[in-house]
Amino acid sequence: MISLASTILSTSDEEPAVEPITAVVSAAEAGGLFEWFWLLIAFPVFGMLVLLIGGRRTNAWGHLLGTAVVLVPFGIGVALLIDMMGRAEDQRSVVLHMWDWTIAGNFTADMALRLDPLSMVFVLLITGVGSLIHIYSIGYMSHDPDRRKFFGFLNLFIAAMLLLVLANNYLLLYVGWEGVGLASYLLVGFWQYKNSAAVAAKKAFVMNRVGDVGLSLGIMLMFVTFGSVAFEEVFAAAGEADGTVVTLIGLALLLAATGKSAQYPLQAWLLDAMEGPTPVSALIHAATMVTAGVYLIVRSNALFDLAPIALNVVLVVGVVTMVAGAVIGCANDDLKKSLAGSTMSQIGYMFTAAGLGPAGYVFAIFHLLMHGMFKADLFLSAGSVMHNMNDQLNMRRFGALRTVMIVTTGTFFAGFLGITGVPPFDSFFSKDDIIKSALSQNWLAGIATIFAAGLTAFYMTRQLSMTFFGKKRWTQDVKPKESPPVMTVPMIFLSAGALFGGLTMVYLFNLQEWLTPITGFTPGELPIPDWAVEVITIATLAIGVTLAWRQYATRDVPETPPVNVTPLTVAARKSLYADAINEGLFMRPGQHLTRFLVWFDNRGVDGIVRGTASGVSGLSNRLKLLQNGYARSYALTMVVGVLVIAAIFIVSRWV
Amino acid sequence: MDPSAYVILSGILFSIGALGVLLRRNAIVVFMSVELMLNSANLAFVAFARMHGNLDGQVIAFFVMIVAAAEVVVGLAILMTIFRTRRSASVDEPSLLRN
Amino acid sequence: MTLVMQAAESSGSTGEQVTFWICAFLIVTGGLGLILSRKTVHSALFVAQTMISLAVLYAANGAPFLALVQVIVYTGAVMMLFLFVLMLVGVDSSDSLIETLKGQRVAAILMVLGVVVLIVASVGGALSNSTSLGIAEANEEFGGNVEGLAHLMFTTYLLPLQVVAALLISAALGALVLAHRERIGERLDQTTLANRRVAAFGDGVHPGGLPNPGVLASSNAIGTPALLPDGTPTELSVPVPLRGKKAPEILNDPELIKAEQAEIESISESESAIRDAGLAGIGGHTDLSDVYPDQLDPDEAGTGETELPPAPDDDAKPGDA
Amino acid sequence: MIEFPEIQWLQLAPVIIVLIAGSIGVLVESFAPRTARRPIQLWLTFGALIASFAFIVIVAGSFELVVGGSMAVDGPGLFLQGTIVLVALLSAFLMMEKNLDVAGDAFAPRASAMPGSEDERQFTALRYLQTEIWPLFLISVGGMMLFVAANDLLLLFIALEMLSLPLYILAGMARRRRLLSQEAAMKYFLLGAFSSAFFLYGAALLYGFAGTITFGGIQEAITGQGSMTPLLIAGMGMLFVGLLFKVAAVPFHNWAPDVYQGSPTPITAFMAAGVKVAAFGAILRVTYVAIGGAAWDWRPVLWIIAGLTFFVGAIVGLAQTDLKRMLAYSSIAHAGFLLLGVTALSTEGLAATMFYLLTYGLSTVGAFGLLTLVRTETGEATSLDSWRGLGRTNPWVAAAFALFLFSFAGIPLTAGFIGKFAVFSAAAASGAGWLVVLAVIASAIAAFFYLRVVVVMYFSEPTGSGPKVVVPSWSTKMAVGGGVAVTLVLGIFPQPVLDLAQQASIFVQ
Repeated sequence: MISLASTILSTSDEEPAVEPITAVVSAAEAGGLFEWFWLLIAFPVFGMLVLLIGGRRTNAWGHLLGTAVVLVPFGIGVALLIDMMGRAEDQRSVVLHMWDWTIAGNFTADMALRLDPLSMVFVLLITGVGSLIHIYSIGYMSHDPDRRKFFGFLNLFIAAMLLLVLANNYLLLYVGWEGVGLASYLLVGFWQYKNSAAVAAKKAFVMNRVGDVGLSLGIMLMFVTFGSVAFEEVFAAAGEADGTVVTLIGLALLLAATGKSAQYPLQAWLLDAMEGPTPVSALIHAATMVTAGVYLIVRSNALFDLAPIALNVVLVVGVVTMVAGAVIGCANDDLKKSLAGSTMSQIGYMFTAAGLGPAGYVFAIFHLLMHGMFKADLFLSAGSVMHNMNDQLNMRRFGALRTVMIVTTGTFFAGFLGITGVPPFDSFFSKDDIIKSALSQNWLAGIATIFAAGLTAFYMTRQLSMTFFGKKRWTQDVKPKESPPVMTVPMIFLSAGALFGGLTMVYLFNLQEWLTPITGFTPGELPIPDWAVEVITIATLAIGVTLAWRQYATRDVPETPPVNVTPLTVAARKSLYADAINEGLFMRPGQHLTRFLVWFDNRGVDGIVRGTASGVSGLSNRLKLLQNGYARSYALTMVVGVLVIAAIFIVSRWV
Repeated sequence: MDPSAYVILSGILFSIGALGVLLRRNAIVVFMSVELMLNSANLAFVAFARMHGNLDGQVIAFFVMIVAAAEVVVGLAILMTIFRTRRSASVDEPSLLRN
Repeated sequence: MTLVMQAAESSGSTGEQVTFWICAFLIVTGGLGLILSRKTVHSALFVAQTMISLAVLYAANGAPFLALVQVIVYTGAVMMLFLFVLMLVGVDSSDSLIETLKGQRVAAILMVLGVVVLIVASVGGALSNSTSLGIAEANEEFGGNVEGLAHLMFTTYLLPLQVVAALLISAALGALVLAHRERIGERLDQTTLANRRVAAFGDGVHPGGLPNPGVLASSNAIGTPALLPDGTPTELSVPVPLRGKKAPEILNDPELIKAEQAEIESISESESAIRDAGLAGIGGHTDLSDVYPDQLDPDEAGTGETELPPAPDDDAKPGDA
Repeated sequence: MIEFPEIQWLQLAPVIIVLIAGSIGVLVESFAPRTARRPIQLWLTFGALIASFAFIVIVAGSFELVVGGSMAVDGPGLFLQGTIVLVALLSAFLMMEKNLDVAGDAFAPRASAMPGSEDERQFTALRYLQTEIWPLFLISVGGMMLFVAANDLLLLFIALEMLSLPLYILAGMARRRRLLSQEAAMKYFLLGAFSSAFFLYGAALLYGFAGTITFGGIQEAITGQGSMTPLLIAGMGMLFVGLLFKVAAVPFHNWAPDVYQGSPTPITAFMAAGVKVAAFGAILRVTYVAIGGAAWDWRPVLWIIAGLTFFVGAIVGLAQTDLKRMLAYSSIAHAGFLLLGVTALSTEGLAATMFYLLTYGLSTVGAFGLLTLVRTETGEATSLDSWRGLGRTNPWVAAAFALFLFSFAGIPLTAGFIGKFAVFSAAAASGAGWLVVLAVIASAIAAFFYLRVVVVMYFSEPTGSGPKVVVPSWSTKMAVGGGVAVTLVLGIFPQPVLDLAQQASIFVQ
């Protein structure tokens, strides 16, 4: 990794070929329609309150209200987009002040929302995909007695996520950040009666907390350094600050991002989070929340530009997760978990892009948007399969489903086209951009992106063929049929997005130009010709698809996983030993530290004292020391404290 | 006479009191040790009053006696309740509360 | 006292030196005695020694009022309180001087030595070349030590003087709460007890003391029954454990033994009846509602979960057997 | 001829009312019939507290030394007195609760009756209540109010004893688990008396240093200090022992978990909140007014103590399985954060610390109030296991407790977050940036054990049998509701109270 980092360092110093476009951070005041964009958040909040307070009284119509309060913001979002597109480039960022939040005498956090091209993209993604998933959930959750509660939590999630992307300062962003975390725990643990769901919710809870510590540390450091946490002020002041501090802030934000986006080393929770209902997996653990880390890094691009070390760490984290996630995706027999590995891998792509600095921020967001559509599509299709296969997820028990689930097969295939990057579908554009950008900045990262693209093609083909092609391997009791329209229609919409999203964003909308005022853009120079990159990429895809097709579609798939396999496959099946590593690396030392300190507080003082008194005596004597609660011991500690105070006085004065 | 002699004496007395608190298990002896510590502070107050030539120190010493008397009353009352329950005046005896 | 005062007036005199060193010796030995005595009461006496020596030093420092208060309040009141509690707890209670907390003793001595060093060093360092103004002038300002103190107490320290009242109130109240055992039910005076005993006599329980063994008999051994005025022996006079075991001449006849045993049974029953009557309300097993029915507040008594147990059976009449 | 000092009755009224009500309470105990005592005491207590608060509002803005300079009536003093009265009000609501325990309130029917004795059973059966707790409580409140306003070392010492003595007694009066309660009283008394001896000796040395015991006089002596500095240093050190003991700062914290666990829970709440507010008020006044000139000397001490305190509190708290003990360690950790605010030695630091005290105090009472609700036959069930799955069985209790825990953890939109943020930023501005970073790490560690409780409440299966939540009367609901309201409102709209604290943050010299 050191050689990789040094390579990056050496390349990033090169002169860019084209004049770079720098990011604009100043914003205009809200006006006209833009004064009302707080309604985006207000609607889902209202829905949530009605559903959660109303209780059972809302059973009859709760799901409809829950869906409506997301659909309406989507409409508002579209209207805002049209309005924004009509504006001049420097008028597109608007800030809406709500109230001043004085936190300490000299420090006021301006509680303001910010709508700019970057958050606009997210608003449309969240509300758009969100609406479709709400509609899908009406069908998917129709048998659940707590359906309105589910919708209440979903609305909470949408509101918090919108707050996260619309916040104008890190503090408000943090509120949204915690909010989506909360919603995620509630939804993953929604089926609490399943022990695995409760355990998974706990795991997500704890690992996310580790990340959140990073965010709160970053915010605190920002305030200490810049005296403010508002985006504009922080970015403006960052140039004058000490480089080390900015790097520390960058690393703290990265820690937060890895936690939320399931990147190494905080990735383990995502696979378990698949215990939640499938719409949740699609919305939170594929399309929106897990990408919040990418948003955080791209949003803080002004800081990361000043912290090359932090940026390189982002790149390394991204590349590692990209490859590792893909490997996990290749080996897992659980359809949803395989997709979750894929999600990690795709977000790894985004991190890789973001880690490239100004050359890649735009593409990170581009891929994020594309991923939101095709991955939601894939998850909903997977949910449709699961719904009709008695909640089974083992792909070795699927096969030949194309014969009974035509629409689902189609939508899954659309997602397949979108994710693998077959021209001219979604990933063809976004992944291609990332590969080129990576190659231009750092050939090692570039090759890794191409390799991961090949792996993507392999595991997606594997999923497709094991699920929908080949022979029937169903268990006795399942009788699969197509899902109702309330589920398939959203899937079809998302398929359209997966197929044509890329085309639209490149030729009709020009996302790159739309975002550059926020993210800046520095084009890189490719070491090899453009067409060569594309040919190599497509060739890699073809290899991946062919290998998988030969393995899983043309041959028989055993119903139990083969035992005699390569060590890599074993490792991949065990999620690359992530749990074991986590336990060894984090939990054990933490427990030991705690135990030690408890021991020290209770007995250590005595122990030291005893040592001086009678030297080393046997363990049997030590056991007697384990009893405490003696007031005289406490009094002794106090006298020790007196001496400690005296020592500090003496040291600080005369030394 | 040099006030420092009195203050040093008071310091020694204070430390003896502290030692009594740390070493003795009989609660009555421990309370008496605390009284000793308060008395040593009084001696310091009186000596310092003389050094500074004002009566403030003596007034404070007077108040300390009042407060100490009140404290003794409360302490002995608590001791009596515990003694009635456990038939023991040891400060080590009650150690049900601990980690 | 006057001598000491005079010594104080002439600051730096050898008289004060002597006083100081004698008292310092007494104070330190008193303190050490407190720590080292096995018997608590010895500790208390050593403390008294320290307190009185301190009073002398107060006087030497121009604080005669404090010296008196020290004697009156500390040695007179506080130490008496200590001794009083000591008597309650058991005057000859002695501590084992074996330390149970490992290392506590050594650590305590080391730490306290550290504290002594700190205090002595800081005091010595600070006061090595200080000048003492002397208390004489301040004492004379209002015509005397007591007047001076009074003046301060009622001007500068008026507020502390007032609020210390609340402190004393709370201390007294607190001690009462913990120590005062409230009586519930009627007071058990002699009249009540006598009436009760007489009432029990109506049920056949003997009201007076029992005759001693051996009275009027040939031997005063503890197992020999007393003789009644008519010359018959009464087993009542023999301690319960010995009854029926030692009565060689009189109780050889099996018929008599059988009759005697029946009597013994009735007697032991009547004795338990006496015990019940005597102990009722003091903490035996008799129920409250039975003894003091009028004390129960009907509003409060019946509502609780802790229902009163049913009344005991009064049927244990002694004469039944 | 003695000239009496002028007595500023109006400015003294908040304290005097409480103390006089306490004294009247003693008379009530002597003369009122037994059944009438409780209602009279309740009226007296609540009336006095409310009247006292009203007078605090009336005299707000006063800025003077009263009664010959012993006491200061100024912004910080009044703000903290107000806080203490509010804390006392909420605690009094908890103390008067009679519905939770089948046998009555949280206190022994007669503290003098031996645990387990026939006497005790009879008193319980007769439904006796120990109404003396109310005068004791009021005098303790009065002591706290004096503690934050005392302007010389003598009044400070008297106030210290005044707030402590009644608490020693009250700590030993729990109805359930009386042995533990008596033990808590014993330990608290023993160590408290020990620490106040240190405090007093420190005061003596400071008097030796300055020749006076008024805070202003000590400050003057510091600015013109001569060769007597060692006395000042030793005096400050020993004074700190007494004060840091009361706030349970490490290494003077050992008593807190034991005493908190053993005391009757309403008293624990009052102790954890009230004593902390009062002691920090005193620490603030002493450090700002009396020894501010020697800040160069004592700041490192408080920095290191603060660091030790929040780390030990947070880390040892992780290992606790009893909620009362856990909250005790939490309160230790909070003492560390508050000490950080003290070291700021600026207007911002003062305002931030006072705001923190207000929010911490009120939410602590609420949190302890909730602990009284989960019970078994034999009393409160405070082990973590007893709270399993409470989110499902008793959503309101669980939600309120989660809110308090979030506030303690410093999660945004709760008052705890604002307080922590204000304190940290003030400390950072005063040059303790490195310590603030450590404090953030410590609060992250502490967040784990708070959130563990949340996880247990929401993600664990409820135990079928075992502890149940008892429905309390309105008074506990008031206490908990008050805590919840403050935690939420000050989390979202802290502005007015922050402004108030800011305005109030000047000490009269």
